[in-house]
Amino acid sequence: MKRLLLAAAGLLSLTLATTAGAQQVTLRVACYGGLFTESQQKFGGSLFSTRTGIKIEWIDGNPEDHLAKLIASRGRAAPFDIVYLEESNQARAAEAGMLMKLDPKVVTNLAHLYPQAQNREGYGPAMLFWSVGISYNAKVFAEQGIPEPKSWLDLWHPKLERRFAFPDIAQGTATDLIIGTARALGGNERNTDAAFDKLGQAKPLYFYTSSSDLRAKFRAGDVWAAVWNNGRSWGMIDEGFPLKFVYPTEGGHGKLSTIDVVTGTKHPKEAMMFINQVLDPLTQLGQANQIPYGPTNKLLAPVLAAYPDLAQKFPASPEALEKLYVPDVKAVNDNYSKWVDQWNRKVKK
Amino acid sequence: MSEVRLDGVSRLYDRVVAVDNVSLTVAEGEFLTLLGPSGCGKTTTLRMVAGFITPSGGAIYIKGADVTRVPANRRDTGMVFQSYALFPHLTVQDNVGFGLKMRGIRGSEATARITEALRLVKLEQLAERYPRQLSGGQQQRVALARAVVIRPQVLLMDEPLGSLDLKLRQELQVQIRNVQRELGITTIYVTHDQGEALSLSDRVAVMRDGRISQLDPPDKLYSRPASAFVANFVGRTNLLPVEIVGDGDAGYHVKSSASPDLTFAVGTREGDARRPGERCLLGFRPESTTLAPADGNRLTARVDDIRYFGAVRSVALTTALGNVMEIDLPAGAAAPARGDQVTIGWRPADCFLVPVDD
Amino acid sequence: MMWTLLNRAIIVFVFVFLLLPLVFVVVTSFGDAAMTFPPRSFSLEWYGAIPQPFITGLKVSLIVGGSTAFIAAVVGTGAALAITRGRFRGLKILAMFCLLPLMVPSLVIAVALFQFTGILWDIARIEIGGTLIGLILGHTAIAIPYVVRAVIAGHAHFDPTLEEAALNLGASKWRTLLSITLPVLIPGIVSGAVFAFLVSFDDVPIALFMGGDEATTTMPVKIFTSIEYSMKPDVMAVSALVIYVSLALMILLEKTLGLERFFGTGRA
Amino acid sequence: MGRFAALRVRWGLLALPVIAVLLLAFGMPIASMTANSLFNHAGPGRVGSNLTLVNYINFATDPYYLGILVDTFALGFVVVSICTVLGYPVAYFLARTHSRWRGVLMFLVIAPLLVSAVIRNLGWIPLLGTNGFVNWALQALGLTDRPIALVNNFLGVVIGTTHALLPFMILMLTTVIQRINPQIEEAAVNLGATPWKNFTQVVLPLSMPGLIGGYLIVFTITISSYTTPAMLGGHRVTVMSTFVAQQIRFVLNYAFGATCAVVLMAVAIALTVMATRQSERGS
Repeated sequence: MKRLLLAAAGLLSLTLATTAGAQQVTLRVACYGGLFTESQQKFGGSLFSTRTGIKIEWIDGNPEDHLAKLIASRGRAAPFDIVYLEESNQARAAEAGMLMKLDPKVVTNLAHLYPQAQNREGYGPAMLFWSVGISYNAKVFAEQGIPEPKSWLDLWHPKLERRFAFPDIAQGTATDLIIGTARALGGNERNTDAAFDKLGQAKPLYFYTSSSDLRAKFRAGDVWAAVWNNGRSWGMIDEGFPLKFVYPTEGGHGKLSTIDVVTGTKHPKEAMMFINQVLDPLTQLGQANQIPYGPTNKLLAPVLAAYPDLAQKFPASPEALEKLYVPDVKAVNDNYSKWVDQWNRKVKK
Repeated sequence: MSEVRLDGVSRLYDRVVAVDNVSLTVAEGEFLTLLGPSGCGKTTTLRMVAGFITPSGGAIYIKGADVTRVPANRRDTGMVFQSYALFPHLTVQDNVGFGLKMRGIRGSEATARITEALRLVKLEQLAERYPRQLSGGQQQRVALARAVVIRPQVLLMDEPLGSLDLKLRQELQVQIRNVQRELGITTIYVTHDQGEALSLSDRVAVMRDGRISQLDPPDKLYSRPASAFVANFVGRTNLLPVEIVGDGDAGYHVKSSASPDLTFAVGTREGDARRPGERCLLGFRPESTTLAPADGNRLTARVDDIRYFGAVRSVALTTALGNVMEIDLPAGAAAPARGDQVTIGWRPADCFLVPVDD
Repeated sequence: MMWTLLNRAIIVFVFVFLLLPLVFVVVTSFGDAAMTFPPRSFSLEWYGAIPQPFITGLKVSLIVGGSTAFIAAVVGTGAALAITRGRFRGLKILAMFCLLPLMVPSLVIAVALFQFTGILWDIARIEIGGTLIGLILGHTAIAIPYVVRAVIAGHAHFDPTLEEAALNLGASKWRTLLSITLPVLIPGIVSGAVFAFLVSFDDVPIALFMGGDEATTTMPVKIFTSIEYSMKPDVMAVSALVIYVSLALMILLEKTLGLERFFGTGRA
Repeated sequence: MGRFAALRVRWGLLALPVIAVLLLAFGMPIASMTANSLFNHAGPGRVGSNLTLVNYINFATDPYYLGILVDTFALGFVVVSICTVLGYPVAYFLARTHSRWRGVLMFLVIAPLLVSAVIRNLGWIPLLGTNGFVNWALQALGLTDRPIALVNNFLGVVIGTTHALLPFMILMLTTVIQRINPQIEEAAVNLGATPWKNFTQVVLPLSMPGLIGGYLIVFTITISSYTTPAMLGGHRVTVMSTFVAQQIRFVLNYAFGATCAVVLMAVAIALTVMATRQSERGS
């Protein structure tokens, strides 16, 4: 009885201490913005603040801009404490020394993540899985008599001229388009010359950077097909829009969104506590339900198995992930500036 | 044939009448002045002739042709503006040549005509200058040359001397008159300066509230004004309220409305016949008045003030009737002193009657 | 006649052209989807559902815009007076320097400034990146040319005898400067300040790089970053709100002071 | 300049605050960026330590980069020309009208500036789309029988930029035209000038100094605009600013990005100096 009381008192004082100490702590979190930030706050941030008393401030922007800021600041005074990135920018940020390795004792959820989500070097893990494929307006395709796309190369169908959208090179998805096209033509990440020749012959309506804008163009009927991601496509399908999201026979692409602690933060421990929250099954499920990106916490596998309608919208298991082609991030980063140059000269016109 | 004819021309601005049913005719080669205070409609009338304003009613004819709806650039009028309105980006000769260029006249003919026009205003040597390098008087002469070089059917001048000083104004008046005579060009001139109107014009139209009050040659306008307004606007006038007593061959006999014992003779019968008992105003000019007259009309008065003007002394008086008056005495004549009681007089032929109603 | 008709057609076209996107914003703010025009149904719900971050962003924009307009007006007026009245070496270079930020893409300024904040930190341990001060400083740099231009233009018709009269009546030179010179220049200064505010209120690149947390995220940045993930009519509603407020402000200015002087195009 | 000598103030001192602010917020940052352009690229986000002109040589010898510069200037000229043609009649109308709606119309002209460029462009995207309002209106009016590609290309950038800068042009021109004495125009008409001749021979030459000013401001803003080309060009149109952004934000090649920024800046400044000289000589 005495021991129990002591433990309770200790727990109370610990809670009070963290709460009192946390009054001054505010974590600045660089996130993607819009609905994604909203759901991260709703299912992660607010829970975290209630539990710890630490305030969260969201700084919205593209991962590319976050990376640019990180690199420009070079660790003098970190522009934010936590950053949401994509796998490829994460590698570049890590290479530049802008990210901290995580402490598995603080980020206890790391132990429950799929191996594909773990970072081999100990940086931030993938907090969700997503995929890239082809989205198309099934109704218009049927009306126009355009065959359902089976390959990346089916976007070159003459009837689709000026009726489909490609991601801009500023979008991470563009690298998937390049690699997918290369693979369909027998190449790969390190052999993309034929892909660029082929891409140069394509006649897209435009190159998108904003998913919202692309959505609107699907709705308006300006765009009939696009290389897009699963989450946003299913968002439209769930609204009843006659969209279909398919993986080409060459394989859809598996993608990772990462979360990291920024070098130079004044609150590394609190930042890791926050990451732990983001990796929490509850937060991940809430997120997956809001925008259908796949949770990386394997504890959720039985839950997802019970909801096949939800699970079909994203790579929900290692098996599902294994069916997807995951491009070699190192090759992507090594070739990125060359690809941008070729894109500028050949594709963009 | 008349050069310019206005037939019942009116112009309204937001339901306010600026020009009210004006009719007038300008003869070929005539110099006609529209005279009046600001806001009387004279400039509006001129601008309607130029075509910058479309009349709300009535018609305008130039050389017998109805030009009421003809755009300004096809009216063949030459206009001189108060602000000179020279093209600041063109030299003097290019300013003068502008109208010729618009008419497709180029080459040697244009050069000859420009030279001729500049000679007319004595500015040949300044042909290469820009307007900003000229004095105000020179600029206005360029404007005059620019207006006449196209040999317009009518020359229109809108207070052209308004922004010049007195001496320059007088010099330019002479020059304008000379140019106008030399070219025999029909001219409508707008001014609020009665001296300018009288000295330049063949006829003067005095305007008031959008209407023509009187249209007469300058001497007649001055000696026989048709209304108290004209009498006061054109020169200085002393006015006495009177009543017609009788009507004789030589003119009317009138008595003072304030003091019926005082009677005056008016040696003119112009205008409408006036019946006995009719009230009107007796007018006479300060310069037609003398002190201590032997005969004619007389009136006693007290001297209030005397001002010296070089050629004349102007004496301000209060008459026995209570009116305040002004008379001019030759500077050489013996002058009364302030407070003196004097008798003033004027000849019946030097006075006139105007209606009281305005 | 053809000419007049063509003129009128162009005038009507220009006004329609200028106002079309505004009408779009206002109409869709009552609509059912952000990017559909005309909307299929109308409601007021989005006005009630403007998310807090947009409102916070609007506040930040107003603070930054107001401070930028004030600082730019003060230092810009000084520069304009130096340029128009000064007689010193390097006058032309100063005039050029004051207009230079206009010629550099604001994105370039944004990146240069952001990189420079690092150098500033290395040298002096001063942190301006991610602070309101840094943001206002950046906006002031791109707003100064507008103020300098407007004040110089307003100064062109300045009558020096006004100042001579004031000195003659016994005013000190500073008194004259404050009670004669500046009031006469006010229309130019105010129109410059209005432009400075608009420049700040409109800017994305500098606010994107110099901003950091919530307290330094302006409304345009908030919108720019949020549309990637969601585009609901609430974006339109908050934009429409800005239109209404500026409309009300302009009407107020027109009723009290007359609008024309603010554009520096008032008749003499 | 001695006109204001009565007030014995050292005017030059009033420039000190502006110099301080501009040096800190603009001059020194740009200078350090210019310095970056003179070093080699040493990997993402790294500027090397070898002093070199290789970035400039790369830019000057590659037709692709020079082509971007040419396209940028083409955009500037097209936008400036359209702004002039569309803005002039409106400015003339606003400068000469006595309508009591003038204040309101003036407000309508600047109203677009009150809406953030992001929102304005968002507004344009669906309006100009293949199935958008404008294409619908054009087809309803029988002006075209198939949708025109109005956005996601050069034309879209021209439309958006023209929309953004037309208010500037109109304000500038209105100010200039207002300073022309209306009687000068009347004199021209009176001397037989048709409206066209009046415009070409009198009004236009007299508004030249202001027109050059308006040209410069619209041109320089156009060639340095970023948001509109990025949003309305469908990422198909590359101009200097979007290219610089790409180099700095995505490729993280600070040295080459800085080089392109310096080139753009230098050409813009050179043009401004030339135009200013020209207009000073003209007046």
